[in-house]
Formats: sequence, C-alpha cells, structure tokens
Amino acid sequence: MDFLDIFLNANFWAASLRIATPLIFGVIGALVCERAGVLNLGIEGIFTAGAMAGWMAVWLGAGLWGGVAVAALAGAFFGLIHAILTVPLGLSQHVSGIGVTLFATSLSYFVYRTALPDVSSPPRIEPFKPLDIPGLSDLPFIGPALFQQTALTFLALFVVAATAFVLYRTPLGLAIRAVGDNPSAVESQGLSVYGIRIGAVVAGSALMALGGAFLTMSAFDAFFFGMVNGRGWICIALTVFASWRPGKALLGALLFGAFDAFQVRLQTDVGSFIPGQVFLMMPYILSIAALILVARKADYPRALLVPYFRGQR
Amino acid sequence: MPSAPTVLQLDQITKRFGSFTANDAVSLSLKKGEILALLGENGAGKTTLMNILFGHYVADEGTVSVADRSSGALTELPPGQPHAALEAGVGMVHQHFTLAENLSALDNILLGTEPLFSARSARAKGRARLVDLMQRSGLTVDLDARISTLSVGEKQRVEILKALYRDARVLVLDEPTAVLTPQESDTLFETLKTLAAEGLAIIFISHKLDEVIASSDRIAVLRLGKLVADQPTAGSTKLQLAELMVGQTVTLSSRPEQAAGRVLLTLQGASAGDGRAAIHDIDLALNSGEILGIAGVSGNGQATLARLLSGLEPLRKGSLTLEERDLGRTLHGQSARTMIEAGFARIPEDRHKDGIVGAMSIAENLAIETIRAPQNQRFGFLKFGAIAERARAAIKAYDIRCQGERAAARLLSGGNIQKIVLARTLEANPKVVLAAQPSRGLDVGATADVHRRLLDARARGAGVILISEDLDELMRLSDRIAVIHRGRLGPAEATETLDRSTLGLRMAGHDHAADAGEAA
Amino acid sequence: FAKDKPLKVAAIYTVPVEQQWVSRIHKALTAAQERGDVTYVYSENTANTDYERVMREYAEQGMDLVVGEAFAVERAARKVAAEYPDTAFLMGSSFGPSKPNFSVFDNFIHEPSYLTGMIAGATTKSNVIGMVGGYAIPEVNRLMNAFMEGALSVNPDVKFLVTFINSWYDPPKAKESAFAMIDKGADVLYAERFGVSDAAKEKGVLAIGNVIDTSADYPGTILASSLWHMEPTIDKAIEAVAGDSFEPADYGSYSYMTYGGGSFVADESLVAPEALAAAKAKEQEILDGLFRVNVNDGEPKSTM
Amino acid sequence: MIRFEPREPASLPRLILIPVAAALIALLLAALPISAAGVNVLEAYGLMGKGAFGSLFSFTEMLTRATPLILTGLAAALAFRAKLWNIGAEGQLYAGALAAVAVGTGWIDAPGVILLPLVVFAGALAGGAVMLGPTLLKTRLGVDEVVTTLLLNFVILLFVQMMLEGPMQDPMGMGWPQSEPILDQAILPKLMDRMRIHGGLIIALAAALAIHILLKRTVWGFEIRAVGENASAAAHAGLPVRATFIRVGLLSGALAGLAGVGEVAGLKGYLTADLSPGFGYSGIVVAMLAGLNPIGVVVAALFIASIFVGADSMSRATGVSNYLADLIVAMALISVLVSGLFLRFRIKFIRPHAAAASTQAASQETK
Ligand SMILES: Nc1ncnc2c1ncn2[C@@H]1O[C@H](COP(=O)(O)OP(=O)(O)OP(=O)(O)O)[C@@H](O)[C@H]1O
Ligand SMILES: Nc1ncnc2c1ncn2[C@@H]1O[C@H](COP(=O)(O)OP(=O)(O)OP(=O)(O)O)[C@@H](O)[C@H]1O
Ligand SMILES: [Mg+2]
Ligand SMILES: [Mg+2]
Repeated sequence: MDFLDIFLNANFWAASLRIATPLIFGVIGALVCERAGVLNLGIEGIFTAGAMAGWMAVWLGAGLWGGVAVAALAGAFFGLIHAILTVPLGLSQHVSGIGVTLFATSLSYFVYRTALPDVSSPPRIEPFKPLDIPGLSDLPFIGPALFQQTALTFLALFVVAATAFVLYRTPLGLAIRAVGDNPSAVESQGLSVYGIRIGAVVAGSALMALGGAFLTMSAFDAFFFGMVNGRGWICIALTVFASWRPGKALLGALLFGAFDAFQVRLQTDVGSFIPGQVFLMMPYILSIAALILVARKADYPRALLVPYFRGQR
Repeated sequence: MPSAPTVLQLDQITKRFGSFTANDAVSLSLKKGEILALLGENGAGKTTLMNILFGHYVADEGTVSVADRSSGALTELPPGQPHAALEAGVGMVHQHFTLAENLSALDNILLGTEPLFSARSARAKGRARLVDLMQRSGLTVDLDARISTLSVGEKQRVEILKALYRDARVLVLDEPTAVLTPQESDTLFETLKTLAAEGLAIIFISHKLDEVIASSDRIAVLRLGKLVADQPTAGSTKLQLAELMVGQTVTLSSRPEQAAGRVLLTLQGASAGDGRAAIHDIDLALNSGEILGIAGVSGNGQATLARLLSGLEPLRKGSLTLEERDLGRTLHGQSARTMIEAGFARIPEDRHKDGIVGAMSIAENLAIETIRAPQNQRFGFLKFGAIAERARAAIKAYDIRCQGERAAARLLSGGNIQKIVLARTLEANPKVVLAAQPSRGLDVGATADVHRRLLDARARGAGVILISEDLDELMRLSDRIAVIHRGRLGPAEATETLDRSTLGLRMAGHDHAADAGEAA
Repeated sequence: FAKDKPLKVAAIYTVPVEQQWVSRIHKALTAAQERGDVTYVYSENTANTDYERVMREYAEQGMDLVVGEAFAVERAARKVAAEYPDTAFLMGSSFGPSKPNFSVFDNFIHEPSYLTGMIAGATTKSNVIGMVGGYAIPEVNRLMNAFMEGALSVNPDVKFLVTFINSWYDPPKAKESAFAMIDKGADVLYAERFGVSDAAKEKGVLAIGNVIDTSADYPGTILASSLWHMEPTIDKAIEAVAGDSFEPADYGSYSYMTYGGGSFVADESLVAPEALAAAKAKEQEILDGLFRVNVNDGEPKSTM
Repeated sequence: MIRFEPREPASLPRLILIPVAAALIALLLAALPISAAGVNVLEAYGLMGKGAFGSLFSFTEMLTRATPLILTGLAAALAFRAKLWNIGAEGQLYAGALAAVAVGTGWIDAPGVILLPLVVFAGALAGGAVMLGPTLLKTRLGVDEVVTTLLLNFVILLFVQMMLEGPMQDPMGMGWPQSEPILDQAILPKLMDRMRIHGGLIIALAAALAIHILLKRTVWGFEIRAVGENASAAAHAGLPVRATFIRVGLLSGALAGLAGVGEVAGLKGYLTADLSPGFGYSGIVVAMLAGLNPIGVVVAALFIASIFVGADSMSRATGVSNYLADLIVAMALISVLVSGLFLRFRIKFIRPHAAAASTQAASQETK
C-alpha cells in the first residue's frame, strides 16, 4: 500500500498542522477555562462567533489582523456571558455553556443573514497567505511540511508556548491553577476567586474564537453556516485527553489533524471498500481509548464544575 | 506579659445571620507574644468571630483593629477584605484547610504573594526565605511535595508557614488539634510557644480542655455568641471551663465494670488496601460486651481497616468471621449492605462526607441504611408515613436538635449530624459497632453524648471497635487497646495495664512491650 | 386564478441559500419576483423534522406554488401535497411526480458535465483528475459519471480519484480532500462542492466548475463549468399555475441543454483551442439531438 | 453591589411568577433582533403566539416538537439527578431510531400488536445500551462520562450514516442515505387526523409520570437521589452505588432512545442522518430549566417548543431570517436561567460602602 508514501509526503504533514490549527486554539482556550475550574461548553458557539465576526470585520474593511482582534473580542464577549452566569451566579456550567453555544451560533447566523440577505454565493475576503520564510520555507521536506503555513498557525504555536509559560512560570498561572484546584486556597491568600475565574474564562474564550477565525480567514475565505461542524466539541475531548497540559494539548490536536489528513488521503484509495465513516470515527474512538488509559492518572482540576460562593463552607 | 503592646483589638463585634445572632457585642484584645485560647460549644460563634477578623465575613456592628506595622498604633481594618487582613499581618489557619491539593507546598505558600501580572515569579528567593523560616520555627515540610501526598500534620504546617511567610503578627488557628495525634499536638504547641516567644500573637480554638490549660496564657469563652469569660489561664480548671461553656455542670460518663462475653468477630491474617494506607496480616478478636480501642497516628491503616469492616474494601488475604460465619468471602469492596445485614453498625470518620446525604431530609438519612427493609418499603414503594414516624421517634430519643424530620440534614451542626448517624446505626441493635473518630470536633456535651451511646451498646452486649487518636477517649472507654502502626496491628492489652506514654511510644513505632526496645 | 395579481410562491430549503444547488432555485425565483410575476418568500436551513410543518404553513397561508426539495422527506411531502390540492408543489426529487399536484425536478446537467469532462481530459498532463463530491446520490453521481465519460472519450489514459466528503456543506473539508488529491498528482479537479476550487487556486492547478459559474472568484483556475439554470423549470411551473393548468409532471427535462436548463462555459484563455472546438462541436450535437449523454446514477469509483 | 441570600423553600406564587416574568423578559430581549430586522415588534409577538397556539394545527405542531424534547429532557434530568452527566442523549436518540428501523422495516414480520411494542422496546434498549458503556467506564475505571458521552454522539452519528449508506440503505431510495420505511403496522398511531401529533407524545407523558413516581416514591428513586447527592455516604450506608449508576444510565439512555423511536416511528417513518436538530442537546437545557424535576420537564419542553415553533412561524410570516427562532430560544434560555436565581436566592441591592457585606453569598453548608 502507499501508507508509507503518505507519511513521506511533506504535504501530509503540512495538512496535519493546518487541520490542527483551529483545534490548537480551541483546546488551549478550553484548557485555560477548565484550569480555572470552569467547563466552557460554549466553545462550539464561540468558534462560530469568532469565524463570523472575524470574517465580517475583514469584509467590512478592517484588515486581517483587525479581523483577528474582532474575533477575539467576540469570543471574549460570549466568554464574559458564560463567566458571569457560572462564576458569581454559580449556574450550571453545562447548561450555561450549551446556552452560550445556542446564543452565539444563532446570533452569528442571524447577524450574517440580516446583513447579507441576498447573497447567492458567499462573499469572499482575501485571506491570510502562507508565510514565505526565507531559508526555512525552502528547506527540503521540512520547509513545505512546517514553514508554509499562514501567520495564524504560527500564532497558534506561539499561544501554546505562551500559555505553558504563563501557567507554570508566572504568579498569574499559579493563581489560575490554584483556583481550579481549590478556590478557598486562593481566597485565603487574599486573591479574588471571581476575578481570576472570570478573567480566565474570558481569555480562554477569546482564544477559542481565534480557532473560528482561522476557519474563515485562513483555512477558507468565506463564512458558511454550519462551518464549525463539531470542531469545538472535539476540543473539549482533547482537553481531557491532554490531562489539562498545554504541551499534550498541542500533541493531541496534531494527532487529530494527522488522523484527519491521513483519512482524507487514504479514502481515495480504499474508500471503495472501507466506508469513509470508519476513518472519521477513529479520532473519537481513539480519544475515548486514550481517556481510558489516562483516566486514573489525570490530575484534573478538582474544582472543575463546582461553583464557589464566598463564605460558603 | 503585661507590658507588651496590644496588636489586635476586636471591639463590640456583633454578627447576625437572619434573626440569629452568632456574635453578640464581643470585645477581645490580644498582646504581642500572647497565646489566647478561645472556647465554646459547637455553634457558639468562635469560627464566625475569627472569620470576621480575617475578613471572610463582615460584622454587622463593631470594628477590628490591628497595630500598624511601623507606628504600632491600632488601625481599623476595612471590613470584608481578606487581603487587607493579610497585609496588616493577620494569618489564619482554617478549620478546614485551604490548600490546593494538586499544587506543591511551595506553590501554596507563594500563591498571591507576588503581583499577579509580573512576568516571572521569584521562586528561588521565596524558597530561600522559606528554608530560613523553617529552620527558625522548626516547622519543616518538603516544599516540593504535592499537598495531596502530605499528612494532616504536614498540611497544617504548610498552613502556618503560609501565614509566617507573609510576616503575620497575629496567627489564628481554628481547632488546629482536632485532626492531630497527641504527639503532633505536642509538637504544634511547642512550635507555637517558640513563635510566641519571638513576639507572634496567637489565638487558637479548641474543644480539648487539657491542651487549652497546658498551652495558653489566657482563655476566652463564648456562649451563645456572647463573651462569658476572659481570664488568665493560671487558676482555670477543666471543670470550671466546661461549666462556663455549657452553662451547667457536665458529667463525663465512665466505663462500668462488665465481664466480656464470647468471641464475636475475628480477623486472621487480614490484608487489604494498597499503598501507604494498606493493612497487613491483621489478627484481631472482638468479644461481645467489650470496647476494643485501636490507637494510632492517622494514616497508619486505620482508614483501610475501617473501610474493610464497613464492607467498602475487599479482603485481599486472610479471613474475616462473625460468629463463625465467614464474611471475608462475600466482600468485594461494594458490600456495605452485607456488613449491615450481618449486624455491623458503622460510624464513619468523616461524618459530613460519609455519614449523611446533606441534601436529603433527616428522616431519609435516618432510614437510608434500612431502606430496603420491609418496614420502609412495600413492592419497592416507600412507606412515607412509617419512615416519618420512626424519624420523629429517633429525633426525640436521641435529642437531635432540628426543625423537624423534613429539614435537610446539612443544616445541622456536627454534633447533631453525629446523632443521626448514631440513631440509625444503633437502632437496629447491632452486634458489632465500628466507631471511627466518633467525637472528633465535637464539644464537651456532644462528646459525652456519643460516649454514653457507645457504652450503652456495650452494656447491651455489642462489641465495639473504637478507632481514635484521642488517648484520653481511648483510655476512658476501652476495655482493651491495640496500637496500629504502618498497617500492622499489635496485640490488644487490657487498658489497666497500659499508660499514655507506652501507647504514645507504640504509636510512634517503638515496638510492643513483648519485644522491647526495638525501633521500627 | 386571477391573472392580474402576482402568484404567491414559497420555497423551502434544507440548506442556506448560498449552497450552490439551492442558490439556482433561489435565483430563478428572485428573478420571477423582480419581473413582477410572483411574490416570493422562503425558509432556508429548515430541518427535516420541521419540513412538513413549514410546507403545511405555507399551504395554509394560501400559497399558489410551493417549491422545495423533497429528497429526505418524500413521503411526508407527497402526503401534505395531497391534502392541499389547491396548492401546486414543485419539488426536487429523485422519484416521479404524483397526483394530484406534485411535480418534480432535478438537476439534469449531465450534458454539460460531459462537455466539461472533455475539456478536462484534454487538458490534464498528469492524466490524473480528482473529483470531490458531497454524497454518492443520483444527483451527484450522474454528473460525475457523465464527466468521467466525457474525459475518457478524448483521453483514454486518464485516471480518476473520487472522494465524497459526506456533507453538503463543509468547504474546509472539501478543500483538504482536494489538497490530498493534488498531492497524489491530480492537476485538474472536478469541483462538485465549495472548497475544491480554493485548493486548486492555492496550489496552482485547474478546476472544473459545477452548477454555478465561479470563474470570477477564481481567475485563472476554472477551466470550464457546467451550469444549471432553474429559470426554464420555474417559469414553466409558474406559467402552468397561472394558467390553471398545473399537472403532476416531471420537470427534470427542463434542466436539459435543449431547454436552456443546462449550459456549458469555458475559459478560452485556459483551454486549448482544439479541445474547446471539440467540446463546442459536441455541444451542438447534443442541442441538435444527435448525441445523447448517458444518465448513470451509479456511484463513481476511483480508477487508480 | 448585589448580594444573594438563600431562600430555602420558594413560595408557590414565586415558583410560577418568576418563570413567567423570565419569559416576558426574554420576549422583550427578542424585540432587539426583531426590530433590527425591520419588523413591527408587536405584530411579531402576535404572530409568534399564533404560530404556537393560534390554531389546532399550530398547537399540535408545538406538541409534536415538544415530544422528543420531553424524552431527552427526562433522560438528562434522571441522569443528572444521580450526577451522571449524560451529554450523549443525541447519540442515544439516533441509536434508538436506528434500532427501531432495524426491527420495524420488515426484518421481522409480525402483526402490529407484537411489532409495535418490539420496535419501541428495541429503541429503548439500544439507547440504554449506548449509555451503558460510558456508565461502566465511569463506575469501573473512573473515566469522565461528560467526555465519553459527548464523543459517542459523533461515533454513533457516523455509524448511522454508515448504515444508511450501506446495509440499511433503502434499495428504493435512489442512493439517498436513508433507511427503508417502517412497516405500517409498526408506526406509532397518529393522535389526530391530518395532524402530525403522534403516539410518541403519550409515551413521553407517561414516561414523565413514571419517572416522577420513580424518583419520589420508590426505593430505586431514593437510591438515585442519595447517590446523586452524596455517592460516598450512599456507599457507606450500604446502598448499591454502582448498580444505581448502571440502572440510571440504562434508563436515561432508554429515554433518549425512545425519543428516537418517536421521531422515526411516529413522525417520519424512516431514518435519515439529519433526524434530530439537536434534540439531545436541547434536552439538557430542558432538564435544567425544569430543575431536574420530571413534571417540570414537560412544562419546560412545552415552553421551548412553543418559543421555537412560534418564532419560526413568525419569521416566516414576516420574512425575517428564520435563524431568529433559534436566537429567541437562546435568549429565553438565558433569561430563565438567570431568573432561577431569584427563586433560590433573595437578592438585595446594597450601597457601595456596605458592599463588603456581600461576602456571604449563598451560604449553605456543603461540606
Ligand atoms: N454562613 C452562615 N450563615 C448562617 N448562619 C451561620 C453561618 N455561619 C455560622 N452561622 C451561625 O452562627 C453560629 C456560630 O457558628 P460558628 O461556626 O461560629 O460556631 P463555632 O463556635 O465555630 O462552632 P464549632 O465549635 O462547632 O466550630 C452557628 O450556630 C450558625 O447558626
Ligand atoms: N453556611 C451555613 N449556613 C447555615 N448554617 C450554618 C452554616 N455554616 C454553619 N452553620 C451552622 O453552624 C453550626 C455550627 O457549624 P459547624 O460546622 O461549625 O458545626 P460543628 O459542630 O463544629 O461541626 P464540625 O464538628 O464538623 O466542625 C451548625 O448549626 C450549622 O448548621
Ligand atoms: Mg467552628
Ligand atoms: Mg466545629
């Protein structure tokens, strides 16, 4: 078979990284929220909002980086709603998250359709172009595999490193990890539990929205309904898969990307006798398998899903 | 120390929860280097007062003032701001620890001590300061160990270090010894005295009158939210203090002579659990009509032994027989039911977590162990009337203070929660009673009540296994005492032949009298 | 029916109106509305669960004509139609018409697809053509099969890669599939779905358009396109309803090239003149009824 | 500054008044997008009401839409009561529908009295079986069920697609990914002529009543509540914790499976991969709106269904984009959620200098 061919092809690796990029933003965003103790099931909607808002801004003439900023702001906005509902108000994180997904998705669609009622084909923007890094991009194999991505992919990789640094090396990261483990530890040291949690959810949601923005501003150049297509939910699974660690999250997203890229390539060969769905199922099944393997060891944030009320025991 | 400056002043503090007054115009002051013990029944308002001092709660009336770091003048604290209290030099060790279990000791101590948005944390400097601090205070812990791997005593040391690292000048400890062994308590008080000698002012809350008298300079007593006494320790007696707390004379029940009966329960070569908490090759024989005490430093396998006898932990090796019936075989670690049906009553160590379902009513909590018995259900449908009626009877018989059998169990105080557990487990006339730390955290009155119930069970012919870290309690109640250390249980010996220091040595791992002298 | 008043027409789509297929219906109806023949309302992205309700609501509102896609709701749609005999229904369907008022249509643009196949077959240098489709259903299969036949008719050595993305609407995914085909050597892509032409443009290969003309969006990329025009079908139906002569019928043939329902366009700057000439000649044969393109609804397979 | 004080038992008028007020607030909020789209707001409200309650047809449509929501809502409510976080009702719904189709399309030839119960049972069983996996993984290996159930949704949907494009594809379906139709005798009876409302509604209402009785009056229900509130104490008290989780998992999955049965055997007659527009996820919302109360689930499902059907119909009548319907449902959800706070807490507004007094928020003892 040409299995080997596939892996030896630099484009395969490039595709893996490309497919992984939105997931990297999403999983890091989800991770930041969950590290602070808040599950954010609003992610699917926040992806959509980021995709729509970023694209719309560029279409209205904001410039690509302006679009990225607008997407992040949109994500932060919906993150703030989720944060207010779940942190000081202490509402169920599941329901609030699903509510935010509903809200963000329908609002994005409604705004898009109301702004552009009569389009017969989706309007397009000039998206991010692959960066041509002199020297690196021309390297054999490595060049096309790693260095012909758009700026957003590099931003995603930078976000992973930055998140890891903040979480493990700075006082802020320590506070985030602590508030997800035991909020009263944070409060008794004179820090604000609500402040840290709200901040983390807002920041994490902004990152998620960048994943959406990647879809409309880099992977593609237009906004479509249903474009996010479950990518947000996958990030929730990847977060657990990664045991809430940024490095492993990157790895998980890349694995997922590689699997998807692999299945797309394999399908043209064996698609005729193995149903394509089998390949599509694989990442989910593997995620479950990975969960079973890591479940016992994972040091999950102990305060995840538990609202904190000051003065409560 | 009459000449020392005042560092803390509570002035006319009043705190109401709805119509209930938890603190009623309480005034207290504390001098530099002084150790003050705060006494009071459960619910007297001690924790509330300390929470106001630390800024967790806001007083309805009254002020808290702390001496200014530079001028020494008393300065009023802004209410409701823990960080202001921390900055003014108030440190607090809560009744329930406030540590992030997944983080290291160092992380827990450094948390919040640096500006949040600084690019790097100065860990190396912090560590150096802490090492120095540990040396001076004698409070040593492994700074890199995860909190979840530390013992209770170590966790407490981390809590104290948290306060000292922030240059606390007033240290508040809420029931610090409730979860400590006698040895650990002794060490703690030695440390506290050292710190006090260096000028730290200390308030500690305790229900244990012995240690209060031994370790404090001054004693304040709260009753029903009011300060009823504020006196020097010198000259105070246990009896007088108990009366001040309760408002009436307390009588402690003691164990009447009684001949032990036939053998009820035997463990032979029993092993269970894994890791540090495992138990190995335990031999034990419990007679009817006796209380068998099990002494030991917490974390030496008591929890596993209790779980085994509760039917929550499978027997890995050996046998467990009750009146010649082999129970070990049927245990798979999920068979608490087997044990209940065999006649075991279990009083779990953590009554909040394992004793009650807080959100359910008192009646439901009283019926929970026998919910499948015919008196509680027919064809799978609950008999509400019967359940409620029996609950009302139990509330009366056990004097459970509550608003009625429909009230949620979580609304009760620890002592009353313990009464629910006692009522439902002892109601069925059990053959064996397993009591794990049954009076931990309870005040004098509640403790006396628990002890009376255990002695009643003994008088009825039940065998009682009493797992406790409180040597006084063990010596007063037990017919025989065995010591558990590192998962191995020593022989049970008649209480009359034992004294506190022998037991203390054995608990620390120095071997039993039989093969004397050998260190573990 | 009073002829002086515009007809009331409603359309129900299961996807957003940007989706290629539906956009053709939407366009034809919008045009009819602009002419003043009809008043036009529509519901897009209607879940199948809700489809029947929406049909009934429109029927209850007294619509003269309801246009839509019955594909996943055949039975229900026919039942509703039967219960509202005064409303005409014109539905996309793989099945035949049914009494008394249920007419069907479909995108029978296999003819222009054959022609674009000829162009593709003549243009490919690697002799590998990649095809990315939505689902392997008749509406898609017949176009792909005609395309493949056309390509083989001018270049017997050409090989095909076929992938279905199992979604009607996932452009990033279609794009990835197309990238994978380019990796395997495809230099011409058959763009059944949105997203494929984007990959072609990015990687500098060529693409064949389907249903709508996107050459302006991808300059220098779209070799040729087979276009679908719903105007003949819609206009025919409106005429019939207005003339009170609406009968259950298969409007599928109005998508044939002879009726102007399908057409073929090519980018002359990209296509070799001989290839274009051959295709044009074949187009004339089709229009003259001298050549018939097979309708093959079977699932196309990769041939390498 | 706002401060919350717990309010233990909410009074009955409050229980009714507050959700109603929330619904009104949601409608007020909806005025924003409605007027943004250039429609007269009052007229739009009128149309919404008409769309959900204006005629026998719209009313039955609303009930039809509520039917699967009641069942998935019950699935979530029951599981959440035991703190078994079943986010997989969507997948279980499809599994139920697939099983119903597998049994009901001629594979077994039997008269309706046998076949119909068989179809219903098969669907319930399949839904339960799907939930069994995550439940066992949770109880045996401690694997987080939020993620496993969520992931299984995708696996099952793909599996359904695979079956619909493979072995279970309708040979008469022209290659469309859809199943054969369910035999006539295995179709759930229609409740009303010419309307879509079907026997699934009866199943749903009966299920709500049954779950209500189960939780309130039976030993199993007692055990479910105890395990949900404090699994550790329940284990200590000798309750069968694992068995309870498994029971709840099976039952919860079965309820979601029944929702699938209703959609396929009551409404559509055959299965396609887009059977459910997210009923499984909406079920979670319904359950939480209902405060996990089975009877409340019926009310909440009717509420969500009428908002959706009404807004959808209104959008059609006014020519506003029909995404408005989802938007109004989302806004209604958020307002009802927030209003729930007014039920549980007494909310006081206090002057800034006294603000610090807000420190004791909800102060129930939880430890
Ligand atoms: N957050 C709160 N909300 C309402 N009432 C409270 C709250 N905290 C304490 N109380 C009330 O205040 C009283 C005093 O409680 P507190 O915790 O101060 O008692 P304590 O003296 O520390 O008792 P213990 O010895 O059991 O620790 C209690 O009886 C209780 O009714
Ligand atoms: N948040 C609260 N709301 C209402 N009452 C409370 C609250 N916290 C504590 N209480 C009440 O305070 C009283 C004492 O509480 P506390 O938990 O200190 O009891 P305790 O006997 O000390 O228990 P423990 O032995 O576990 O410390 C109880 O009556 C309890 O119901
Ligand atoms: Mg206290
Ligand atoms: Mg206490």
